[in-house]
Amino acid sequence: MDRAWIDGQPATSDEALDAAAKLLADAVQPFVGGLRTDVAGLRAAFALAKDLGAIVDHADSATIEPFLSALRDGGAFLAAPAEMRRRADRVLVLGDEPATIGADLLTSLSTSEPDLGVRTRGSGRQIMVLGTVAGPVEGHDGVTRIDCASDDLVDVVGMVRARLAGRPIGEGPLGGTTIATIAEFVAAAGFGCIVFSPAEVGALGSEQVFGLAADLNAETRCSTLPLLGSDNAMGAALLSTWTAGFPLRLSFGRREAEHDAALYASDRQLSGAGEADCAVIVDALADGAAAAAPAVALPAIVLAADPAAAKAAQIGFAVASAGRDHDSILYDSRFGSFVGQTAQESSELPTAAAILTALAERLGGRVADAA
Amino acid sequence: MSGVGETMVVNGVEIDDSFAEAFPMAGTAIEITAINEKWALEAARSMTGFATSVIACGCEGGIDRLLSPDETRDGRPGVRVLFFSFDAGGLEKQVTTRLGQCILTSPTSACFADFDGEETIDLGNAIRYFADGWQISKKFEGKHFWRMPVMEGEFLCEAKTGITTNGVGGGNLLLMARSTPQALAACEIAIEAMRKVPGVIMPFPGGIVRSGSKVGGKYKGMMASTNDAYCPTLKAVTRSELTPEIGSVLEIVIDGLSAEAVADAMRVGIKAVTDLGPVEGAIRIGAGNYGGNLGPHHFHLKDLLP
Amino acid sequence: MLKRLSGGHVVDPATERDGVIDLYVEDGVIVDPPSDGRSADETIDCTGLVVMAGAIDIHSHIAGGHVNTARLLLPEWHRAFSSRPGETALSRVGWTTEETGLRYAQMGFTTVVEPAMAPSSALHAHLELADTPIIDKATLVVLGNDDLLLSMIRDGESENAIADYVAWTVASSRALGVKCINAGGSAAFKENVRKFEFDDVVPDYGVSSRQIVKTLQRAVTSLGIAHPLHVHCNNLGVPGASSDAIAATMRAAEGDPLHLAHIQFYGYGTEGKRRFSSRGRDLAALVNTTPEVTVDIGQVMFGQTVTISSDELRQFAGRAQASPRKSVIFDHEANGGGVVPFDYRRKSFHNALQWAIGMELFLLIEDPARVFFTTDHPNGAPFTTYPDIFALLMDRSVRQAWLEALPKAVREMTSLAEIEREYTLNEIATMTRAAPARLLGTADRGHLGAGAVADIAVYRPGADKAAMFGTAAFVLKDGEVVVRNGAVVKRTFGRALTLRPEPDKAMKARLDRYFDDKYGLSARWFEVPDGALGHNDPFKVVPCRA
Amino acid sequence: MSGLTFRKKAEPEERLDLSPLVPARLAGLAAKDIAALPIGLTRRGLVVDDVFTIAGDDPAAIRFEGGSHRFDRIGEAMAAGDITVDGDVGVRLGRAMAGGTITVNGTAGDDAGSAMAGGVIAISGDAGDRLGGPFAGEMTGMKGGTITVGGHAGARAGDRMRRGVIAIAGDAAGDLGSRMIAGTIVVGGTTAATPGRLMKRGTLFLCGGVDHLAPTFLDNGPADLLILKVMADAFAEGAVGPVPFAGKMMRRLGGDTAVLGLGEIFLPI
Repeated sequence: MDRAWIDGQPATSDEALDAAAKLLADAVQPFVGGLRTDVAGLRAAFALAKDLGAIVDHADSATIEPFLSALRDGGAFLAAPAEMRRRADRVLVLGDEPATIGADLLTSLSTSEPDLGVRTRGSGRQIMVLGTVAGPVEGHDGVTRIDCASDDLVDVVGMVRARLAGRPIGEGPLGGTTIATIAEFVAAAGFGCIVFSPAEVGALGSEQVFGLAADLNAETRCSTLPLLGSDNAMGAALLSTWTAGFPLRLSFGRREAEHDAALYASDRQLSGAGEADCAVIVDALADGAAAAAPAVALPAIVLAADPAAAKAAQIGFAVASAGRDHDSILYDSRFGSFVGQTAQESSELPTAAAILTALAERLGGRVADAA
Repeated sequence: MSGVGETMVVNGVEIDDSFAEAFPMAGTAIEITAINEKWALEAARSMTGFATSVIACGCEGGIDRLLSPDETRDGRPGVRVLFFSFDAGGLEKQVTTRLGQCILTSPTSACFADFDGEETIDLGNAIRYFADGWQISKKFEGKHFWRMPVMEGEFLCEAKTGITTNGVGGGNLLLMARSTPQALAACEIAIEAMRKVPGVIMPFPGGIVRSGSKVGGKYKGMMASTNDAYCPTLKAVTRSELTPEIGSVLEIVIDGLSAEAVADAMRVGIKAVTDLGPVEGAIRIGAGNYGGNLGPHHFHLKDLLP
Repeated sequence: MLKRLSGGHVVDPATERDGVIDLYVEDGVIVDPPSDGRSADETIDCTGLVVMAGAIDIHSHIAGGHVNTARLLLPEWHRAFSSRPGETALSRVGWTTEETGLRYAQMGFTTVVEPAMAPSSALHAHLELADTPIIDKATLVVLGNDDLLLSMIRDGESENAIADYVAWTVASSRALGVKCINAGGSAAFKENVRKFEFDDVVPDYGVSSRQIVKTLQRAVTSLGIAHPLHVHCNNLGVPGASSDAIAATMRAAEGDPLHLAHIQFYGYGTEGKRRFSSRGRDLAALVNTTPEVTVDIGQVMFGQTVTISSDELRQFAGRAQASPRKSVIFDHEANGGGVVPFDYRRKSFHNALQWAIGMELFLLIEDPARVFFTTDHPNGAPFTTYPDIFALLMDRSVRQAWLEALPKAVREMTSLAEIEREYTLNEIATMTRAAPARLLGTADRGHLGAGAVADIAVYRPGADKAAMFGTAAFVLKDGEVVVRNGAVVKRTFGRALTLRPEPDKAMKARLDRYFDDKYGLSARWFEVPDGALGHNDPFKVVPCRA
Repeated sequence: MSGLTFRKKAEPEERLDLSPLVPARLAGLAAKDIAALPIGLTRRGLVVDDVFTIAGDDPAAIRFEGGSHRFDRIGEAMAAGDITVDGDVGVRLGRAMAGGTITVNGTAGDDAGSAMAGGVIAISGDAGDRLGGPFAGEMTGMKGGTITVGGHAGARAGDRMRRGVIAIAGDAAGDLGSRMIAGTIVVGGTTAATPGRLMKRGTLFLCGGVDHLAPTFLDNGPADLLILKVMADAFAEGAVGPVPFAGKMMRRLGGDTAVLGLGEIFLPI
């Protein structure tokens, strides 16, 4: 079985590594992206990126950017899903995306009851969905749905906040009575929980939702469960933060990490509109391709669990799937942190971390120092 | 009172070789505008009412002049008013109290700073809380305004105004005549001329004070009392400054944003009185002082002759 | 390879040495001088220099979920975000794991304890620690607001069962000890309780803070865990109530070891017109007469910082003073927590008095073996302020200069000006080396006797103590020179010191069921797997007491 | 002395950090020292001389002859002096500037006037996103000064603005004046959806109308306010220039009541 390719032709790993090292050494502005791998792969990718002075981003970081942006701009009340399962007596689900990206969570919440707390235990759980679909909670006891388009969510949450504060509200997507019903629902919770997708409502919308939770905590308890489209991107952002001080979308061009959520975004760099002239792309997860893989307009070194993807690249390596083919550490939003995942299959393929480390060794430290 | 040396005579009016002794004051100017001149004047008169003497009123204030629409900040008719007090703190307290009671309340009014000074006192800053949280601060092009919603609409008020601590209070002329109508005629013609001088006010009613005072008195606690040396009815029984033919004395007190302005006003006043002559008006012009040891500004009449 | 550190003034209270002595290092440990006349392969001339064991910081929030959240929350403090000249409020702070390790090493610190690791973020904390170069590290795992412990106490379960649960938690999370943070307070806050005293009970459990602390203290003792239960008391920072809480907790030690963290935040009275006063003198006296307790200070220093705590209740209350005005409050299982930026201002009466109270405690607690050198990094101040604190403790004139810069009202509220004590080098070495090693039960460090790991800090003595302790002349880590003249010359990776109590099988099975049934989580997720950290041999196991 | 001029040699392949090229940092430097200043963002380590020909000698008046969308951070933290760019500029134009004047005869990238505290930025063409806004995590955007844009502005212009004036002659993209704390924004063209979201205070003049307003803005009806005239007159005489609301009565809306609700939006009647 072939494991490495140069221009679509099978090559030995050594040949491919040599070719990749040359490509990177000649590049002015490398990009290290994809990053769909485990913690070991991320560490190796960051080490390589530092050596190369590369721009770094994750393929799916667009799905977490609105969350990170709102968090760092205004702070937040954040909950762990497992605690909300035991604690929240009223859950407000905003929008349509939770029904898909949060289906497991919603199912878990709709099939359990709060069992902790005198304020919450024993009264069962009510779930109110503001959206066009209720998804997995459709028809469950205690579930109500108020029809609301995605585009109207931020306005509606704003109206609820105004209502709770006793400030006036104009004509909006939902009537005053409905707004009052929603406000009453969250205000009367023993422990309320707001479930939403930051990508669906945007950074400003996320700030609106965090603001609602903050308003409620003046008198009662409430927290939020932002659903992120990509656990893997979130894990990469966390690792990036402790490694470089910033969550992804950064450049090591001048050694010290520099962050710019627009300039260093994956799409921009890979499309050729950015400054990168060469890319290293890691796509080593078992769960298929990135959410929205952009066309790659750059010479690319691809480390992929899918051999076809590796073969299609200028230089490609077939690598093992993190979490499936080898023991891995991966971020898991159900837990709200990193978890160890044991291999389900054995694989002869090298890990992404191994290839990235071999590549860094071939380059022999910071490329700029050699120049 | 002293310093009367050789008298000078201009157009038959005797002018004492005396001087007006004046004091530094903190002073400021503000511009009050309104929908028309009538309401600008109403507001200005209200604000400058009961501001004759700093001793009892806390400040001395008056109208400097009317402003035409092309002179004002908002293109409406306006009035420039001046206020003077002992110090910046006293000035601010009086101006802001009057601003709150007389300008904020007056229909269609707006209030702007009209003096550039390094030191400032609050205008709108001090009264903005009347708007109960609805006040709006706007800063642009180096200016700072407060907008206060009121029943009529919105009161626009500049946040601060500059002040001078080189203002002068207590410039004065004593116009002595054979009779009260003559003294009053001299004063009125002088005031009319002096009002054209920018940067000064004559804070007493109509610009004129009949009860000129000396410092202190025989009763405890009196800071000022009647100037018996110039009271015609006491000519013989007190150490009078008056000659027998003088039957009535009136005084004009002048405050100005600078000593030059006060001097200009006095000069203009003297000219008006001498032009009027002794038959219709005053026969003698004097000035009040305290011997020259109390106030740093000495406006010698002989230097101000027409 | 045999290394000799020659001619240095060795200050090593653990071995009662204080004089010019040559030290020998081989295979990463300190050895006796060779008896066979063998000469050293390498000599490091320490003539005129002060030689101490590597320093140990027992309480510094350097890794884990909340620390990383602080980084996420405050990108504007990253150097790269500021305009030139590139100084931000926290640009001197070890903001990344890499900088943390390097900056500690530069000051001669070689072991640092992350004191607040939630069981659910143990793996995350260890991942960060594994990326923190040079220094060895350890963690304390947090219990005391978790449903299971509270339920076990409520249900009257046996001390053995509770000890088994604690042992499982310590073993899974690879901790070196157990910490208890506002025992019951976070759990109560989830019930919308906003004030929680030592004898208040958590709604729904009927268990008081006192019961939780005593239960955990007994479990820690019975498991032979060397480090006493590490307690963050109730009512942190609340004038009056804080000092009541710590006094009550200290009395509840009842003769058994107990460690009380960052006690500066509990030295607050309600006297004076601002209803804020120093109870430093009383608190120090209580520590002096309660020999079974140890404390660390949590000194406040002036400037921008960020508070990071698993005391969710108090962090929630602190949101009102957040500067900048943004904060993150977590409702996690068990403790949760909060990240609240804070700016301690020298001109603020409250902040300046906080500084003075910390100093009073440092100077009035008599035994340097029972008081530890901390800022509760970054809560009271970033650890990069340590050199200044050394100078303040060792030089009365430095204190005087600081005092004179404070508001007059503060100088009237503190007895600091009258305190003449100046810490000696020996006392510094006791407080930062010998005593912390004893407190943590890590016999292989904190001293320079044969057999100790060759973690050695060599300082250039001088009148300016801040300069002396700010940049070490040499630092050896496991026998390798890693710092020379204050600059890192070699990056090594230290290990995590852990306990490995053998968890009880029945408890393990019970926890598998518990987490699955109650939370829908796998108990396995709380474990830090051996291969997770990307280094060979990432742990060093410290034995429990027999 | 003649103004210091940086003449572009060729279009740069990488982004350039031109923040060293401000008056205060160039004062007293010899031409060869200026030529050696590092400005590249990649490991290549580009210096001024690689990109520009230098002429002139007065650093108080700097001119870039020829611009590029990769000329980043021009005028950063500038406190005094003049910078003129004949061409486009990249991101972060005049970030954190405190005084002086920057004139761009072209377009500007994202984050122009980010967190500026004073001075004037005049952009003849379009501006990118977050004009006069904050950087990630910063609590305030523009804190003073004036920005004028001859063309259109990108999303979230005036985000977290606290003081100063932004005048956009063309259209404004989404979420203009979001989270505004105070200050004034004037838009001559049309404004895309939901200006003023989460604004606490501040004033938006949307002279060309708006696509959609949040329901947490309430219409107070037409208002003939003195401030409109006073502002328009002051702008006309100052750096902003004539504004389209001069002499007009406008409709005044208040919001965002989701938060404090003390901001205001003026719309044409």
